[in-house]
Amino acid sequence: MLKVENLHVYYGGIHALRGVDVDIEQGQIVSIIGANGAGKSTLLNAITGMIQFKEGQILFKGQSLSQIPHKIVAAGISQVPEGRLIFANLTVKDNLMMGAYLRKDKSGVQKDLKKVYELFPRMAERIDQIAGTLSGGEQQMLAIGRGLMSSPELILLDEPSLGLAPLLVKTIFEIIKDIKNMNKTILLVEQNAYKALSIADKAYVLEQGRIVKAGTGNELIKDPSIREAYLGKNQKYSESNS
Amino acid sequence: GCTPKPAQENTSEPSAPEVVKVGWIGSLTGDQAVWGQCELNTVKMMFEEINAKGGLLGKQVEVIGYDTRGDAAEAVNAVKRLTSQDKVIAIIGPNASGQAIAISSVLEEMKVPDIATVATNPKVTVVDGKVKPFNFRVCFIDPYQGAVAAGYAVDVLNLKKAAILYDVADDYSQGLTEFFEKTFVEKGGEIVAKEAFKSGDVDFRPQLSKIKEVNPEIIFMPYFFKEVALSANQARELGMNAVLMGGDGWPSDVLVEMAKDAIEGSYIVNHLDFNDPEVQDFKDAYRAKYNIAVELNGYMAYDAVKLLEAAVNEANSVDSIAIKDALETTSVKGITGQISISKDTHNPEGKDAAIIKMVNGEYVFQQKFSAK
Amino acid sequence: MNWFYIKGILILSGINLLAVLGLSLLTGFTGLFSFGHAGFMAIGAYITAVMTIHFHMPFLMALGIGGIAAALASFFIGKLTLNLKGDYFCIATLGLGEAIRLILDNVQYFGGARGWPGIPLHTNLLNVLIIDMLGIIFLVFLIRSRHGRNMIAIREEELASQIIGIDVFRYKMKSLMISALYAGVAGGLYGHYLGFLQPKMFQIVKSTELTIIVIFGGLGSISGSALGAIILTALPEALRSFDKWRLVVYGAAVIFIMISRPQGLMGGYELTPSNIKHLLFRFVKKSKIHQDMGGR
Amino acid sequence: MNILEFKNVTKNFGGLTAVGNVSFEVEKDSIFGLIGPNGAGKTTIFNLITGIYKISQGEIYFQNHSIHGLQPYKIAQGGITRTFQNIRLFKKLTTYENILTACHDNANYGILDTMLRNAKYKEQEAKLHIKAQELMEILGLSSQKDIIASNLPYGMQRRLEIARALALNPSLLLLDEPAAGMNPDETIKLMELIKEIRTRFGLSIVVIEHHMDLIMGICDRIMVLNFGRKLADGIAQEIQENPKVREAYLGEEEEHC
Amino acid sequence: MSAFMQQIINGLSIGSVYALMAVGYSLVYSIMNFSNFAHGGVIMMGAYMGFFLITAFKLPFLIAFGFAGLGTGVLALIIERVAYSPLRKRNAPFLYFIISAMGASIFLENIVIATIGPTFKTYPKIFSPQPITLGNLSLGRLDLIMCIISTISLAALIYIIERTKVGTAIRATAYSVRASALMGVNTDQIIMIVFGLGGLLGGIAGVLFGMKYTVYPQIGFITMKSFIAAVFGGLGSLPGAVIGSILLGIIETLTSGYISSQYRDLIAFALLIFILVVRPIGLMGKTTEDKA
Ligand SMILES: Nc1ncnc2c1ncn2[C@@H]1O[C@H](COP(=O)(O)OP(=O)(O)OP(=O)(O)O)[C@@H](O)[C@H]1O
Ligand SMILES: Nc1ncnc2c1ncn2[C@@H]1O[C@H](COP(=O)(O)OP(=O)(O)OP(=O)(O)O)[C@@H](O)[C@H]1O
Ligand SMILES: CC(C)C[C@H](N)C(=O)O
Ligand SMILES: [Mg+2]
Ligand SMILES: [Mg+2]
Repeated sequence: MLKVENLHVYYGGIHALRGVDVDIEQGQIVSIIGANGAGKSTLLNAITGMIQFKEGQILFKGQSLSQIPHKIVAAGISQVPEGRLIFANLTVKDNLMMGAYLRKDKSGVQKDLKKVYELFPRMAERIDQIAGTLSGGEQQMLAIGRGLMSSPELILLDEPSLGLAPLLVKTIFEIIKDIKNMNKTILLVEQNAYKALSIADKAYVLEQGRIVKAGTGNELIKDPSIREAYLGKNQKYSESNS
Repeated sequence: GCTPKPAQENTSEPSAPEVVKVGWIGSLTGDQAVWGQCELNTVKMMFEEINAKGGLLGKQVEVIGYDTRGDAAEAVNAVKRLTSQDKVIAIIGPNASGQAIAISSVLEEMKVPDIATVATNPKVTVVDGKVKPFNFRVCFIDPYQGAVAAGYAVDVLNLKKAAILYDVADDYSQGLTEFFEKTFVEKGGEIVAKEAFKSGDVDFRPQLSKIKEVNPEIIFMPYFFKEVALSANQARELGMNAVLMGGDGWPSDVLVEMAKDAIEGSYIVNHLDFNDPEVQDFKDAYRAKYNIAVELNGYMAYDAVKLLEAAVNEANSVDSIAIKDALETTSVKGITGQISISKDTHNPEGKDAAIIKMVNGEYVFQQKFSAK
Repeated sequence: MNWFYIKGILILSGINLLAVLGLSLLTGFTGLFSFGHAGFMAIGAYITAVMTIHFHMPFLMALGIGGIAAALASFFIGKLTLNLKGDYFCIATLGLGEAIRLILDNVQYFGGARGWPGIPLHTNLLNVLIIDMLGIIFLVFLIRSRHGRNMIAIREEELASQIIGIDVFRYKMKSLMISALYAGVAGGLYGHYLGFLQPKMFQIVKSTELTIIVIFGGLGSISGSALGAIILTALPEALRSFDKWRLVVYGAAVIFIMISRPQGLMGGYELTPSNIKHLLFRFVKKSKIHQDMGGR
Repeated sequence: MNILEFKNVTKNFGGLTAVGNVSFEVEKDSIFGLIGPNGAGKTTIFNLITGIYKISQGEIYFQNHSIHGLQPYKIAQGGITRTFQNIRLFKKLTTYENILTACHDNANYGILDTMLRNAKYKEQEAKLHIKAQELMEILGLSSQKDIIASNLPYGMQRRLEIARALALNPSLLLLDEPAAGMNPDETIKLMELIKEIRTRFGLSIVVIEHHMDLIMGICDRIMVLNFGRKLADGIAQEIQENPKVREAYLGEEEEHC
Repeated sequence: MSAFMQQIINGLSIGSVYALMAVGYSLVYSIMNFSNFAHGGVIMMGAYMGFFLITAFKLPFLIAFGFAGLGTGVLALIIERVAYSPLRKRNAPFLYFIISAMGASIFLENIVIATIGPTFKTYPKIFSPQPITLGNLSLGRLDLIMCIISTISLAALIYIIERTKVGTAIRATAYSVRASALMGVNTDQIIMIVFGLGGLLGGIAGVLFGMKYTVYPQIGFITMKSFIAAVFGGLGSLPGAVIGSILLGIIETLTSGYISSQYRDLIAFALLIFILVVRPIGLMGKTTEDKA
């Protein structure tokens, strides 16, 4: 469904992505793991047109993808960005409605709105709160909810569990599975590598702007070098709870 | 070397006619641009005529005009450029006192005379009793104009209760106000209200409403025609019917266009009578050339050029210092009256003011009037 | 070009530069945007003139007093307004700048709106240059000290500045007072250059002119301010022969430079001695090569 | 001895009680964990301590002195600093400049000294420089010295926030989700780091985190907040076994793989 | 008493002029977060367009009015394209926008001086200059019209911004262009809408201003007052801009009427600063408490 080929991204002199290839099939969950600064967010931003790239290409459903953000959204790709980027000056409800900005099916929007409120009851309680005053985790819920509102075919999640309480982290991964069950495609970037790998159909390891490993989620979990570098030793909670 | 070089000696070669330069400064941009552009137009037109008639002492004249944006520091720069780089023999302008005062030190240093057009502040030519050697002008001064206005109001119109509305941020307006008030009170009149606004304002109703309460017989409005038109209209809207009076900031076709009815019956202290047969030629020529009516400054610039021409002829030289010396004694018949410069003040002495009344949207000459 | 004329432009650039340096500290380094600096210049100009004319004080001393008077005025103004944020502060300064002018218009002791001629012509290229040099050196020293760093921190992130123990209000005050001091001295020089003072000279236009120079030169760059002051004072002179089209071209030039170099001329970079050495070194090396080639 | 005491502190936002009648003590030299569901009021507690929010009711004592109504900078100078959940670095300054700026309180030369560039200025500036270098080394930021803060990867930005806070020689350090955005491996390194700086600088630390490994691994005491109220408090084991905490926050244990 | 009432009417009349200008200005401010000093130039151009459409092209008033609004809308878009959009693309800080705007306003003012000329122009009398009189009080017809028009445009704007989808997108874009783009918003288009609307309002203000007073190249200077009024009313709040304008008008009038016209601006400013000291976000500004 989405094919990234030989992608190079530069920030001025910094060569952040050095020829990345990623292949995502319809209905899959694809996870990308990697250390801080590996270039994970850069990859997602390049796909959604938030960063312009000079070399390589991105194909969506076999066609070359535009580099203009709103056209990409219209094509059916949405992103839950790192650092949330919620509209701090709008109310919770308006934030969610912004997610559905391009949608024309009013009833569908209402249905999805209800679903978001079900997933995050806290959002329902705070419909009219100005989003900037939400707590960090509440903002994260809002960002995810907003991403769901656009009802995309492909959703890119950049560290969705960041700043969420353990219980909620579980919920988030449940939601990701739910989304998949709706026959949607997910590209997931997560620090919580264990969880990310365990739900992934396919996973990539990104190091210093290069894909160094790829495989199914299970293969990678078992890979000792991955365990060493990303899963941590003697980690009780990261493998179980959070 | 930073010693100023005197103007080139005249080593006449008959084959190529020599060119001398005359400078002009004033506002071509900014809110005073109306007056500046008219002056520069006039000066250029006059010298074209002079050149056509053979030039100054046989030399062709090139006019170099620089914009000052109405800013004193810019005026200083412009005069520095005119005197040092362009090497003009004399300068005409500027059209406001602030700039005319600021340039005098440069004039003195470079020894080039300047003839101001409508800079009416006394300090343009005289400070602390001392006359500035290189500053001259062709207009009468604020104290005189203020006194004429007050004198005419009390002595001729017999109006004893006056209100003043003035522009507190404008030097010209403050000057006229001061001297109008002084003379008016000396002559036994009473100033019942004195209200101010600030340059750029367009609404004067608060001040006018206040003036209305004290019911003056005459309102003195010493400022420029845009504000005059607006304030006169607003005064009438508020139901005030006092006589209005103003100075040389008033005369303009635009004033009539904007406030014909409101200023009906008002009095203006002016430099000349626009209907004087002698000025018609100039008026028509200007309109023919520029397709726009000449403003008051045009007449003053006309006289400044006339004065300069006379001085050059009298000095029989285009040397700046010689011109300056000649200016001190020159007397010439200008369009606004006889211009006889006084050696002690560098002002034109004995120039009567022309009192104008607005009748049916026309500037109708009443009489010549002089203070005291 | 004639030296007499150029000298005049240089003196005016130097005076503008001094005011711009002050404003640069406030706007470029502390992040406060003022529209009232012409007001501080006015205070400096009039007080300095009073000192030289009525108290027969030596010029440099009078300049100092003029500067201090402006700084004092800014202290009271700052007390009232420094807690305001962004444009609110900007408007407050605009209002106060205009208020200062309005008072001067009304004070007949100083000649009111009609102005004050006959101020001795003490300003010359030498004293302007020396004062500018001192102004630059002091500003550089300040910026590279903990005081300057604290001001920059406030510009970057006010809340975080508080959390690392910076007394934001006090540092804003320091910055404002120093910048008013600069403006005041610049005003003193200005009056004694023109020999004439009039409140009209210190309109909002003057304030915005200073701000344009600071941003044009590059926020947070002292050498940018210096370059900006010289270029933008000289530009209108260069455009003189355009007469009524002059400001049209000026306006277009301002836009053009902002959009083609949106970080300003220097954009936060400085011409430091080491940078210059670097440049010179390269230049020397190049010319050496040239010489070598020529020798052969 | 207690370095920080909360006595019946309440903070309301309009109708919402973000923190309701909360009391607790932080012992000197200890690491104190603050956990709870999203929106429980943890960050608000930090904002109250650092003077960014004014308390509605109650009293906060730092080293036995009330800090009620003090300006944030005063509190910081008094020895409490923090990091922010939503990173707030001096974005356009480099790593080094961020830290150096924060060192300012270690010097006391005045503006006159800078004008003269006298010995006092030079000595103290040199000291500040050394201090900044040292902090960069401790936090592993030396290789990023000249990188503009906003271009640092997320994890590095968090470290830089800690370095900047330490520059003030605080006696109480508040960390708001320092491990957010770090992977488990990096989190472990961060745990070591926190322990190290505690001993090295003789600090007391309050840390908010959702990474239970970190909290359970390093905290001497833990308090759990829920809906602005205290739900539990105790040592790690007590908290883990507390059914109310499990229900509201941790969730039931999953089977291992 | 009637004198006092008259002064209040005077104040309302001046205030509604400020308000009409402030609405367009404030709209752009609330979205773009910078003071669009070119707005004064746009208003001035509106006044000239209206004037020439009525006098030279002999168009009926309402049509001229419409075309002038359209013209300034386009002008505002051009300014956006030329002077701001390149800055936006590079994420320049707001100060640069302000300088660019100042450049634009210098340009506009002087291009009028250089081409059309510096003299003032007067609109033909369309409404009777005879005021409506109530006993001793008089109220200009044009004042009334201006009041009505500012109210209508304010209401329309508030409706658009608060109630419509485009409005939400406008507010979202105001906060973050980046995030809005991620939602599928064509942010360029939104910004064009905002500037176009702002220009349209500027044109309306310009024509009415020109009719009430006169047309001249320095009209833009008056917008300084509306800028002050908008700040005073609370930046970014449209009703704030209007209320601030009306209040500023009344304060100014009462000051010249009852305290001192010489020191009017001084006292008015002192009052404004006093209010800002007490309430640093203006009358209706939103508190954006910094949440750590
Ligand atoms: N705007 C920018 N300008 C310059 N360099 C940048 C910029 N954004 C990111 N970088 C650099 O690009 C590299 C990749 O950054 P990226 O944000 O993609 O990493 P990441 O894998 O998402 O890390 P994290 O886990 O911290 O989110 C890093 O070295 C970072 O410093
Ligand atoms: N300035 C404010 N105005 C209104 N409500 C606020 C404000 N600040 C915080 N709140 C609310 O107070 C509650 C507590 O917020 P706080 O930021 O302290 O949560 P938290 O415990 O840090 O959560 P998280 O783990 O998600 O960061 C939240 O519901 C939040 O929406
Ligand atoms: C144009 C003028 C009437 C100028 C005025 N007389 C002055 O001295 O400034
Ligand atoms: Mg990332
Ligand atoms: Mg929090």
